[in-house]
Amino acid sequence: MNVMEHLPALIIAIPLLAAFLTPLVDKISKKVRNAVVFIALAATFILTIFLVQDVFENGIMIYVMGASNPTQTIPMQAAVPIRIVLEIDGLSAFMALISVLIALIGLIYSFSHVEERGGKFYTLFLLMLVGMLGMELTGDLFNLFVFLEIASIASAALITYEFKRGSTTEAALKYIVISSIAALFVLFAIGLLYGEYDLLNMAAIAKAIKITGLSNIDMIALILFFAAFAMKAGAAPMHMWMPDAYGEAPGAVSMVLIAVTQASLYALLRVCFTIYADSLHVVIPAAIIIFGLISIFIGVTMALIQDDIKRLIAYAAVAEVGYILLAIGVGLYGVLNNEVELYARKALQGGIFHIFNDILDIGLLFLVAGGIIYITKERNLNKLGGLAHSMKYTSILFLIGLAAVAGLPPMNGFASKIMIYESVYKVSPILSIVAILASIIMLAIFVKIFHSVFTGPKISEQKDVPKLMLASMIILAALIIFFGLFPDIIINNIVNPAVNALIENAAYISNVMG
Amino acid sequence: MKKLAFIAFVVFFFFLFYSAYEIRDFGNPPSNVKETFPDAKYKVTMDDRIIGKYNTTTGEWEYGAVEETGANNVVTSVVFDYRGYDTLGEATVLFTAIAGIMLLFGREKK
Amino acid sequence: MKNEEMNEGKMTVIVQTIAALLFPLALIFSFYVIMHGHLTPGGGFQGGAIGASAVVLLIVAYGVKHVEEKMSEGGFSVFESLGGLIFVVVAIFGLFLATSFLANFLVNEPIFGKIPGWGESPLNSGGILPILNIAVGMKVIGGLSAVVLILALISREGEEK
Amino acid sequence: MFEISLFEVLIILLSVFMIASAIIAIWFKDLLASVIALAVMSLLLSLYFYILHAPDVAIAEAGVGACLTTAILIITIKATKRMEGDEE
Repeated sequence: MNVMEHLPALIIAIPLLAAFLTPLVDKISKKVRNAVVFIALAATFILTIFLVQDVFENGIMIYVMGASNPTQTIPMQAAVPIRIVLEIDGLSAFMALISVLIALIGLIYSFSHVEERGGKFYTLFLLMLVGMLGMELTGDLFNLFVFLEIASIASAALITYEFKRGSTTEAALKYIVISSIAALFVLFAIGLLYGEYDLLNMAAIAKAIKITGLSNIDMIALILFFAAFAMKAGAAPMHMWMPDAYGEAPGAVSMVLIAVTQASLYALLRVCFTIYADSLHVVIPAAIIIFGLISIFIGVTMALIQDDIKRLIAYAAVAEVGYILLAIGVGLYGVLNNEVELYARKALQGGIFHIFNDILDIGLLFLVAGGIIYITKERNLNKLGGLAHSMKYTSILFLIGLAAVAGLPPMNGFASKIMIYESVYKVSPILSIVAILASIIMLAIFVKIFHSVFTGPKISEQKDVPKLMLASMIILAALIIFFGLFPDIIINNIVNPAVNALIENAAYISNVMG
Repeated sequence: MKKLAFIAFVVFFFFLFYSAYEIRDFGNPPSNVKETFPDAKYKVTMDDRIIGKYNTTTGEWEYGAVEETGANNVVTSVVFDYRGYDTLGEATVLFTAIAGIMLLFGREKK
Repeated sequence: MKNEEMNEGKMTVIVQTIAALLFPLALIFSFYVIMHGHLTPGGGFQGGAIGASAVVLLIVAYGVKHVEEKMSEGGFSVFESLGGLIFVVVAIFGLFLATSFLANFLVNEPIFGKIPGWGESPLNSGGILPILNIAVGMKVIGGLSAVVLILALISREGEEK
Repeated sequence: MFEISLFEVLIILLSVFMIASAIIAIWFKDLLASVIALAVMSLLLSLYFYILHAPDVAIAEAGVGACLTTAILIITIKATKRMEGDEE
């Protein structure tokens, strides 16, 4: 038996097994439980690295669940795939790598302070990872829906972790209502496509749409998919759950929630670029660009007036999602107009790279904010001050995250934002100017936070954050600086395969349909 | 806000009715497999392949759920074998929801 | 006397007697639906729901405290986790013993692997399907009972305050 | 010229009753009555599934929709207020 062949199944099975095991082990000993969770996640991380390497070297990987030959997608005497097919191309591998990496860092952070009700916390944490990975690795629409549900419910439950503050429950309720509506839309759209083509496999549906042309039902399904996934990805008019959910969750959970949001973004990309592809109307990229602009605008302006530290960062996250959507919208517009080499490739590179940078930068800020709240038990910016005296490392790390989010040169934020500005300028200079202006306002906001939280006279004697917390933040900061100093390595080795997967959807289809 | 909700409701209702009108008749197999996949080797759809054929001369099932999974109830063979991974996912959805409720309401044993 | 009993969430003697009679019947029916999942309509989820409704019947008739003394929500939760573990472990066995994750590795093997012909329906057919059915059944019985029990407990605590 | 089979009559009747009980569930201010109406709808829905030759779904709907959901909702109502909008 060749383990490499079974990697996709193992990557999902191992955290799932650990999630079922955790409630049992929790009854025996807390230390054993933590060890089980950590070993499972570390094993998943290592396997994911092997998978990513394999996919980037040898192209798309196929795994058929339960078949006698896991690489044969279409069984005997049939015209279409019957079983569930996992299909991992460059984009899936890229997203899976992000998810597992962020979950591992979030787990190290959580070990430092999550004790009370820890068994359930780690179970849900693992299930959240399972949901994300399942969404990203699958090649089957209904399977995508199932794992979307797992990720949504697990995140909603984790948001309520500090339920003694009543506002967490409200945030979780908002999140679960939005998720349920989105899931309902997705299910309805899948039902329509299944009714139309008798197919659930994404590659097969893509081929069917390509051959028979876009019918009205396909259009309705597209609108529903688009609305649902844009809502879950936090595009601006439907962003109202984001500040609540990000703001009220514990620090590590906020960070992993970004990865969950981006799994929905991945689903949006998959639907737009792979399933509908050439039959898309130009309205869709235009809508994505407009959503992106509104997100940037709302995120930045609302962040100006917040005085809760985590809500402020959450609005910054809305703006970052706007940058990603802007770049991807421009890229999709270019791909539809056959102007790939002119600017679309660059825009997509910037957008995809920014997915990674967004999660690292905002994630670092969330972790630092979580640390501050853990130490001082205070969320209000006006009541915090002078923390640089006692929390030296934390303030340096916050400065790094701040510079990265604002897009200052040595950090990774700059590397991806400059690509976005450059490519967006070719479509319309106004878009580029708006994006740059927003970035400048963001810098002003974060300088304000740094000033009010870290500088000034010492208010009270505080310890620095626990060591494990610090370690997880340092890993993130190191990644940020590395990505900023050597962006070419990352773009050539990790981002480009994902961009190629987006642009060339024929390979995705032919790997399943032959 | 109420007007907006009403408009959203009307649009969604229109989607529901229009798609119910447009979609193929209930219970009919899709007739367009040949047009959809002109280059496919066999013209057998998902449903036909799962239900399979009973060969009266040899007394055995050919290429169907019963031959492949050994279960008489084809629905179960779809739910647990062909789409067993989805069932695992659904069971996990239930598990997740219950873990969430335990996190919210569960009391630590003293 | 009677009012006190009502306050504890208990029903009258008639209801209690009927519930005591119906509870084992409902459990047996649930077990039947789970075991015959691969032969007749039904399966793990449906049987599990019936089993959980049997537990709900007990909670309604005898009150939460009585049921909690017999089996706490932690016990149900362990039951549920065990069901999940069996499912995943069987699926991984498919990977190591046969060809792929969730592969039906017991078909054509001696114990469960019989393939039924036209019109016959032996219980020991279906490969891993009966095992998966039992796993899902355990999961659903445990999970749904735990939810109802925990909500009922919370609701009672609210009333006592 | 206008022939309707018994099957169609049954389906139309079931649909009418289901819609009626769904509207009742929204209409009532008494939450307990709403929940009961919802349970009736679930039961009719499970009958509908049975008529459409989906006994598996029918059993699941009867067990979960008509029994467990109702129980959970009634328990929740017991923990809160029974009437909609009646706060102190």
